[in-house]
Amino acid sequence: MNSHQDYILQVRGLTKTFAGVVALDNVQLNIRKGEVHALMGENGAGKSTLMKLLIGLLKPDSGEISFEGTDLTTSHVREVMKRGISMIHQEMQVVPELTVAQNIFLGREANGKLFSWLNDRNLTERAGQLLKQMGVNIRPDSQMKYLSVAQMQMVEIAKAISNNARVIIMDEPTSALSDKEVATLFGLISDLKQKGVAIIYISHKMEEIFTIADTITVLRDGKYMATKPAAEFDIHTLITMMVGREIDTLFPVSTTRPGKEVLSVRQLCRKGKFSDISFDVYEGEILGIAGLMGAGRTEVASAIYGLDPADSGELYIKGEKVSINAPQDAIGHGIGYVSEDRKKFGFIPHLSVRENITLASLPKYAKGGVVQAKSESETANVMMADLKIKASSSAQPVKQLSGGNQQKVVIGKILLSSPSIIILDEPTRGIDIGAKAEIYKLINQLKETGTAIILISSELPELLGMSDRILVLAKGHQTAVLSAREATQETIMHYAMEV
Amino acid sequence: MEKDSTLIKGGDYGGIRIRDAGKYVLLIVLVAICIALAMTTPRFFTVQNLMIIVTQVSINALLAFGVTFVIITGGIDLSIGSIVAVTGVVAASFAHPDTYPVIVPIGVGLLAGLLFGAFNGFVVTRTKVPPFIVTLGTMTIGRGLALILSKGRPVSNLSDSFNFIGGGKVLGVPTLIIILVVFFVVCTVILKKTVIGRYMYAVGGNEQAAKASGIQLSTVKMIVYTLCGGLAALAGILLTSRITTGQPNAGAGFELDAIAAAIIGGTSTAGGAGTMTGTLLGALLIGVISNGLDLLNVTSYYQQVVMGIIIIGAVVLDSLKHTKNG
Amino acid sequence: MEKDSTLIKGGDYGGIRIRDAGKYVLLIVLVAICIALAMTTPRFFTVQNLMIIVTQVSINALLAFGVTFVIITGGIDLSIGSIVAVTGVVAASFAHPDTYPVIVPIGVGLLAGLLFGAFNGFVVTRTKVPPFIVTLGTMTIGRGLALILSKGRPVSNLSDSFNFIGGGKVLGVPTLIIILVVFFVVCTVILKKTVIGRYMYAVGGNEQAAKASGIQLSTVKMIVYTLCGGLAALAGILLTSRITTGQPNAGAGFELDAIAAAIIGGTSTAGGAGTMTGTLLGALLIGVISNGLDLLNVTSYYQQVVMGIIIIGAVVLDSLKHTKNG
Amino acid sequence: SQSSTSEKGQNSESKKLVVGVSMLSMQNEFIVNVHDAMVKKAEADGVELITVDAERSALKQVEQIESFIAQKVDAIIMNPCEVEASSPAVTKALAAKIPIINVNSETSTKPTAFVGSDDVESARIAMKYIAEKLGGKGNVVMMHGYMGQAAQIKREQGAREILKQYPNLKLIAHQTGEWDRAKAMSLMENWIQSYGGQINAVFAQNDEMGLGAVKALTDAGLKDKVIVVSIDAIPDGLQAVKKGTLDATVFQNAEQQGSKAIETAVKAAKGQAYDKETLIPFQLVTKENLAKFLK
Ligand SMILES: Nc1ncnc2c1ncn2[C@@H]1O[C@H](COP(=O)(O)OP(=O)(O)OP(=O)(O)O)[C@@H](O)[C@H]1O
Ligand SMILES: Nc1ncnc2c1ncn2[C@@H]1O[C@H](COP(=O)(O)OP(=O)(O)OP(=O)(O)O)[C@@H](O)[C@H]1O
Ligand SMILES: [Mg+2]
Ligand SMILES: [Mg+2]
Repeated sequence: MNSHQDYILQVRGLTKTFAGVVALDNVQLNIRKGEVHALMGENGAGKSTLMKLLIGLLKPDSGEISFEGTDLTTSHVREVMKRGISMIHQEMQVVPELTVAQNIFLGREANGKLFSWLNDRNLTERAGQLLKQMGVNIRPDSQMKYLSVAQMQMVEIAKAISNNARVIIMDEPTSALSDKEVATLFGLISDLKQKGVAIIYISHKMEEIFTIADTITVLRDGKYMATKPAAEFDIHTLITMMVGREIDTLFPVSTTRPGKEVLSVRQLCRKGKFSDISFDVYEGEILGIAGLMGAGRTEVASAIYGLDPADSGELYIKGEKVSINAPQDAIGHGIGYVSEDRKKFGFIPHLSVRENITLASLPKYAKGGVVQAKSESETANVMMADLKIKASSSAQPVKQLSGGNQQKVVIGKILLSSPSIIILDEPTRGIDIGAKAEIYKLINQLKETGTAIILISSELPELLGMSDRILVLAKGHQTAVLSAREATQETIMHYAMEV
Repeated sequence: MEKDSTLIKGGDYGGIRIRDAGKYVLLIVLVAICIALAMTTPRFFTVQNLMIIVTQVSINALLAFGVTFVIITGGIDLSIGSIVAVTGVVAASFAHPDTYPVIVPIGVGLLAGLLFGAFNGFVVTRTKVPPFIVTLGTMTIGRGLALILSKGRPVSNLSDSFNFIGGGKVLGVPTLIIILVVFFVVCTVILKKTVIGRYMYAVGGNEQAAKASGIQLSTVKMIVYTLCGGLAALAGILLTSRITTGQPNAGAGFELDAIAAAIIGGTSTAGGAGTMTGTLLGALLIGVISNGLDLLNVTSYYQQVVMGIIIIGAVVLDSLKHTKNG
Repeated sequence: MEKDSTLIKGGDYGGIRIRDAGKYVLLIVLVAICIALAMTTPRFFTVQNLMIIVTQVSINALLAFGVTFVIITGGIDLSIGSIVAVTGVVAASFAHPDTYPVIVPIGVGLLAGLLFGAFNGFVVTRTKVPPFIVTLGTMTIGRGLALILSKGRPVSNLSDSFNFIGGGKVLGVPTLIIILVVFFVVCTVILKKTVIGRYMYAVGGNEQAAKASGIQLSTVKMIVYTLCGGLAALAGILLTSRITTGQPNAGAGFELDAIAAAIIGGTSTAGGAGTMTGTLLGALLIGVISNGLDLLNVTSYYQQVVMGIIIIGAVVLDSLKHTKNG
Repeated sequence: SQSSTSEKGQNSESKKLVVGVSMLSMQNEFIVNVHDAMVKKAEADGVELITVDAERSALKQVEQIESFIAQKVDAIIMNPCEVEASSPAVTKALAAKIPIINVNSETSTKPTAFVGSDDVESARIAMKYIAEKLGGKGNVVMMHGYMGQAAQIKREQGAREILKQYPNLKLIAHQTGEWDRAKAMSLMENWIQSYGGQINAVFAQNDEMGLGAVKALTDAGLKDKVIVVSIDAIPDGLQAVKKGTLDATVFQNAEQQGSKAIETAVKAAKGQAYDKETLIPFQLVTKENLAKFLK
């Protein structure tokens, strides 16, 4: 097809095992200059592992990596980055105590010479320019820990592109972004392409792939499947190759009609975050919440759940006024919450899949304070099977799972606590298309059993496909509540941009 | 569908858990050291000597059990040595012959320890002061209290029944060994089999996520520090009984030994991981080395050097296994 | 546009940095305690007494500076007390009158401390043994070494020029104060103004992120432990000079005081946060309380109780501020 | 500093003498006893005491003396932590023209006056007793205090002097028990394992350790066969001698050391004549002469 000289980065016969689990098995990858090369595969297919091998964070068992003719197989990250590869990590790699600018240039201050002076003013200035060029409105001097997940993601992007790399790996860069920022990123990507920079792009959002990818490589269960120009794929063939079976309908049809009012939110306020939020959710209903990054959706959700209680306003559950000051209050009132930040609020890394899944409902599987191992284990196994969680066993620590599978564990935990109200904040973040269909099916099942559901998502198709009504937030204010009929991408965007 | 189900290979009971695999290496190291000692000196491998080792280890092990709970939740307790002193002095004050029945000094001593621990827990949960500082503070306070209560003098002349608790034998087995075994089982059960035990791992593994799962952080921490105080009190009472006197300066430095036992045994200083078996092995390792060095009559200066090297070496060996796991 | 920017609080450009705000509260607490003492006893607020306090604080502060580096990277160093002893003994052995010029004991002592620290760093970076265990091990080893080198006896009869380093005065100001100020500035500059200082924060704040940014974790840690060893050596030499003898049992327990100073000063036990100013204030707080209690003639048993309460109290006050910031 | 002088002038109108006292460790019973005697004597003499605890740290002690000097006390009593390391304190006090009295143990720099006994002598007495009891022949083990501390060094020195005189008295093991009863008990248990019946006598450098050894030997049923001797004559030790479990201890007169120290300090402060050296002899305590030590 092409001569070897075209390839800027070549991977041959790469194999990597973790404690006996084969994550990658004899994988190849060839990247051309100036192309956007999508790497596709289910959760746990080995995409992130492959990328970590490329950047030098992991060492392969066998195989080789060559970049612009030099062998990088056993090189340290520092060397790899110096040579011109940079990476946006799936799990964000930020230092919370440092500022945005300090994070962006981390490892490259004064060329990384250990014993030279820092010039923070200069770093801040450069970071400010960079962010401005990118069209991102984040102060370079604010501490990283005060940023939202989406903002951190933008900083990570800034960090990767500021390296003047010739290959940029983007491992699910948009999982926390809403459409506006995705558009910004795509603009950046096309500029980079112009400059001959190659992008390795990983995402579970199919539309994105068909928008920007030039070439697609598919992995399945750690094995290389195929590499073809994007034009030769359509969504069905791609999914079939990834999953090994067909997925017909993504969004299931629901026939349930909303029942009685379950949760009422009245005039919920928190200074500087959101104000005057009022809405109701009914039994068997999915209320979508739409908004741009920083609109305050997550803040509203965590206020309802008591993670970060509101300053004022009222909550009613089944008509009764309740006060929720901590998550255990919310859980007591039958509310479940899947956070957008799974690493921070979602799971306990050292604990096993089983222990994480049962964590929020443990007393149910205990007698006199003693956990009944058998019933706990059985329940966890059923949930693992239902959600198709890929793990070596239910005893595998969650920290060893792929990102998407971690997300499934978090969802499984909340499902198991059988809440009557469930708040899902970006629930399919980083989840592959097959599993997404499963999760939508589960959400629908919950709905059918009368659970009231609040679905926060930055993916408009998901919101439109699932919701009965959609609440739109803009800069902390509620701008509309749209019925399924009224809601379209355009109307939602219209209200989301409203001031 | 059948492809999917192979991904889930059964439950985990019955098998060796990944998290626990570490302790087997430590066990091997411990056994290896024992064999080496048995080959060097015939006096090592006798029932009597092994019993003495376990007896000597028991007080450190009880303290280490308590501190294991605390470290698993991501905390630390430096005050346990002082709790030993306070509870020892308190118990001894009620243990003079012909005053109270032996249950009184035990009860009062335990109560003092539980209260002390609860106070640690209270300050840790009600304020944002790091546990290191809270318990360093109460360590100093506790030492002062022990000295004030005893006026700086040992409290001696204790009843025989009190002295039996930590110094007696039942069917030829020292009471200390029996108590150690009982509390090892109790602590293991709490940690591994109960809801609160699971919550300890959760809180130490990811405090935010534990909170979001509806776990009341302050309750878990209160329980953990109180438990640790209670075990330290038990250690204090047993020590007092064993040496037949309540010493205001007893237990100084015990916290470091106990924390060392827990960490050698695989308890993660960052919280979220650890087992009682590991901690027991850690305590036994320290005890065996110390006994062995005495038996071999190694000069005291060199004892310290050898002790330090062996402890680091044991943990190095133990950690090699983890390296393979990536 | 302008609306968004208001959402992100906590800018630090030119203003007070959130991370550093803590030390102001601590400063206020410290000043308040000083005023209270000055009002209670006329002997407190004299130039001479204040100079004595700073002199007394200096050795702990130097150790605390070193351990602040280590804790910021997420580590811990328990061996500093033993390094004080080893380097003190080593330096003293070369400091007898009419043998070597005074630079030799200083150089050899510092070298010993740097090597000791480098050894800590080596074990921490080459193995997966937690720093707590590594440095607990080397603490024991170091103590043994100090005893072996000195044969268990103080090394005395030191030259006047050597004794001047830590015991003399320059223009009426004790050398210890001058050295303290110099090293406070040096350590602050290293931490705040150099690349390696930035890397310390990064490694402690998020080791994975630091690694992913191409920072060589092992290099940073090696430097940090070596630096800590060097500062401990300096403290050891100054101590030896001040008490005019190299004591094999010097420095026992110093590690806890130094760590306490760092943590009171706002260094996070989890790593990633801390300042030298905070540490200095922490050390001064301990020093002022200790001096004040002596001046007020508080009985030694009660001193410990009061000391513990004030330290916890000071950090409680300090932490209230953080609560407000959410 | 001028203003502080005038303040002091006002203070001294009461004419009450102020004596600064720095004690080795207030966690040590014997030291507490010395201090109690000082307090009693000071009350009787109308002297104000400022007591501080050096917690076994020579550095801390030096600092405390500096502080006393800054406070311009009339006299200082120091119970030195170390022979050498506490010496700068003496130098500084003398330079500030404040009389400094060492109590209980010495420093290499000569103070204004010394009240106490020679630690080396106490160990000689103890070891001599063992030698005589064993007829100059047998196996001895020795328990040290904290290694490197003045008391440990001196007591070891005294013991070894006597051992040299008895070539058939063999020191088969020596190890630190860190002045602590529990540690000593464990150590003795381990020694019993390695030497079993070979040990004829134990010399512990303080009573706490001696009592720990006694407990271990009693538990092992060996007490009848092994002599245990220690130093300090603390109440527990005397009780043990009474019971016959501890064979002998060496009495150091805390009360006299304390009161004589105050007496000397007061005289020195007032510029009266005082004894440069007050040596208070040690006495061996055995069952025979026990009565006069029991209060
Ligand atoms: N440190 C580890 N120890 C054990 N297994 C691991 C470890 N890291 C990854 N794995 C396993 O390797 C496999 C591949 O994981 P990887 O993260 O590469 O998947 P992925 O394709 O990026 O998935 P996702 O789309 O969910 O991010 C998974 O089965 C995962 O459980
Ligand atoms: N601790 C904090 N300190 C300062 N600002 C914060 C803090 N937490 C969140 N914010 C800011 O509050 C705003 C609202 O955040 P929130 O996460 O609720 O937005 P959202 O609508 O859920 O959007 P997204 O999740 O897509 O970012 C964000 O701009 C965020 O930067
Ligand atoms: Mg991935
Ligand atoms: Mg959000």
